[in-house]
Amino acid sequence: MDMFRRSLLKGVSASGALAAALAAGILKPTEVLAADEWNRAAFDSKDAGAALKAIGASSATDSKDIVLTAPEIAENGAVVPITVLSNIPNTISIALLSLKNPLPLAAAFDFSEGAMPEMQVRVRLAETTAVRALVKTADGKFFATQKEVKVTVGGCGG
Amino acid sequence: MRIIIAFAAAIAFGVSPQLTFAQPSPAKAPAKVQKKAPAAATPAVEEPDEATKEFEKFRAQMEDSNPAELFEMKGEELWKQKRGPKNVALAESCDLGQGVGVVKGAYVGTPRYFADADAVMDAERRIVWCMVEKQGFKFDDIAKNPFHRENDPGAPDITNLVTYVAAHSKDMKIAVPLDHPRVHDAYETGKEIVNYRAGPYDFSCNTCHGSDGKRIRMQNLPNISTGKGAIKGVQGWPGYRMTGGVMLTHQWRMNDCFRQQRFPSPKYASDVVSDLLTYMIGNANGQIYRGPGIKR
Amino acid sequence: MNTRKIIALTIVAAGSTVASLPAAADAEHRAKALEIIKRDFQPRGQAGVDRLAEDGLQAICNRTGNNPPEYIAKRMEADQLATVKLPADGKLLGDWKEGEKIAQSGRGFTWTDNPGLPVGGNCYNCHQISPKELSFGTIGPSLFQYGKLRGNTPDIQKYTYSKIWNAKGFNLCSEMPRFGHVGALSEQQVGHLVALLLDPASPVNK
Amino acid sequence: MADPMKIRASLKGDVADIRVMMSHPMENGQRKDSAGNTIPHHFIQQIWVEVGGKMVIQGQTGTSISRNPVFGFKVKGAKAGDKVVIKWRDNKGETRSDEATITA
Repeated sequence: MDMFRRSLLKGVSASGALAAALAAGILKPTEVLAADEWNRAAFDSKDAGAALKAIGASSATDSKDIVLTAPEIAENGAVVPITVLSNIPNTISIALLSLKNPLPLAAAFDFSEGAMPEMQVRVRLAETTAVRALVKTADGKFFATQKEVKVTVGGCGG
Repeated sequence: MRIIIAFAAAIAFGVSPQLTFAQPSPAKAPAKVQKKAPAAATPAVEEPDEATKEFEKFRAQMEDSNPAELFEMKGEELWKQKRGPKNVALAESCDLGQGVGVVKGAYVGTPRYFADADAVMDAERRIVWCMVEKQGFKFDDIAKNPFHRENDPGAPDITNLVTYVAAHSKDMKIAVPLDHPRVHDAYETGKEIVNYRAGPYDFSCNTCHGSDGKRIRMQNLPNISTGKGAIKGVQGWPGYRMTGGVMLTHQWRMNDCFRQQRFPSPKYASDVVSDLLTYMIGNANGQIYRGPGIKR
Repeated sequence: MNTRKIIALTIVAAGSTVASLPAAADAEHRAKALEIIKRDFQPRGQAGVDRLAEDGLQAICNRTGNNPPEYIAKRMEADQLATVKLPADGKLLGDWKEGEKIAQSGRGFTWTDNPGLPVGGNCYNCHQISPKELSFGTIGPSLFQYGKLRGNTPDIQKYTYSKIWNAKGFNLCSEMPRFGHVGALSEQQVGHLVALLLDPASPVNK
Repeated sequence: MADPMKIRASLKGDVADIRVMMSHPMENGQRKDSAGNTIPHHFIQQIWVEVGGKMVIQGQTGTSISRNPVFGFKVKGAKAGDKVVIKWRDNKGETRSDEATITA
């Protein structure tokens, strides 16, 4: 995994690092969600299903071991604080989607080298929507949970 | 309607909105919610309900990492850099009332009287004065677009500077020197400005902010004539506004109140705003200022 | 035109009485405040500095802490009431659904409002009205069940219409704007609001 | 050049609590300017977090992330004095890298 250091420290092109990692057998292609190349197909998907498919997660098992903390009512849709914490062993990636946003996939993070499978983010929500947290484990399985967030002032328009 | 809600939010910040639309499940509904339900028009009640508590939990998280700090960082740089036609740093030339270059406690110590300017000035106005007098910037250039607008690439320098200075009064007591005759004078004048009804809707500041327990839409309106209300009008400014992601100062808040009052625009960094702020902040004297805030 | 004359008259009336009024306000600071207000504003958008000038009613309310002596209040209230313009067709009750839309809108008269667009009634900013709208203000009294409590009689219709047109006709220093009088709302729009409050079919009276 | 990030990293036990605030408009391509023209996309797409010389977190983000983004992470096994380096890259290819030291 320390192949990736170069992408940060030396500015080596990220895709190069990924290719090297893949070639060296350090990474399997399915191993992480947020590897180097920005996943245009996933982030440009207009519905959550397509976005999930684009990150290889067409199906996921519901899990109570994912702790998704989001306000029941967002003070302002422009800034909704969300925390996702996975208690599922060998979690390597977490993704977050807001199902009713024009482009549902908000973020995907990969964790390694001591990084705990937990992330705090702040997202925009266009309207009242379910937010869905997706977890990927090292053996390529997907788990998910979701929560409804009520939005009174939307955060996407002008 | 959306605009109004957003606005009201800004007016009434620091007071938790009453989320009556958040219907708690019957099993969980606290007794007092049920009790007051029929009298829906009763003014906002102070004790927090479940929704408000939930709100505050996330608010604490938001405040813990407030993007206002990004503006504060820029402000610090601007304060320390040699700038302007005179190539002078504010840190080596600007006295905000606590000594040249001293920012600690400056925000909670203003408005105050500045002999060199022969005027009572709030913190923002004083920094503008320093930029003009010490650094040689042109007042009109600063006053042209003094507030952060949504599509601007960043906040104006003055906003960053105010945020930096305000952050250095965090957790300090508000101490407007009202015993100074000129400050007292500004306070009394400010009180009259607050009372003044005019414009197409006959509004004064007091129409919304002159009595306790009032709400505009869902937003509680602080009564700025009381200590308890005035601090609510002071707290959280300058504030990072989630809507638009802009950093806005207390001067902006006053400016926008006049807009809603259907008045014309107060001139930037003028007496009418300083006096108004002297009245409101003076009424909050002795209370703790929590530093730059976050607004919805 | 008519309106203008009445304002002019009230100013004259006010002028003759101001001197004898109790000084509710600190005269010196009041004078200073007026001077500063005159100096420290600039026109922006549709909001000109002419808006800062008090009309007679505002002057009286400002000088008496919104509590003018009764003899002045009564006389000026009558003047204000006389400004109410009833619809030409005599129909005071419009469409409550239109009224609800007007009540919801808070647009109009600020320097960011387009002066060409219709002005809203701002009603929910201050009043509870339809039980379906939970985001309502409390600056004014609740109007929920307004018609149910009062009945939908011609007198109540006329009173309600007049109150919206010019609230100062009933309470000189009321916080409520004079929506018809200042040209914010038309006869027809006020009629829609009357319907929102009085029509038995309106959710207000359900 | 992009404005600096604000990074806070403090240790609780052997877990570093890392918070980062980024100065970025995160334009989602849906807003209009005052003239009515759509403001083009401008948003952070990738984020890298390195602690004590090891890449620990890599992220990808879309237009649903709020303006002036804030992220929080936890990293186990970190020590006081370890360096935290965070870098982002946006859709215009602009990048910014900042660092902080983990405090006890």
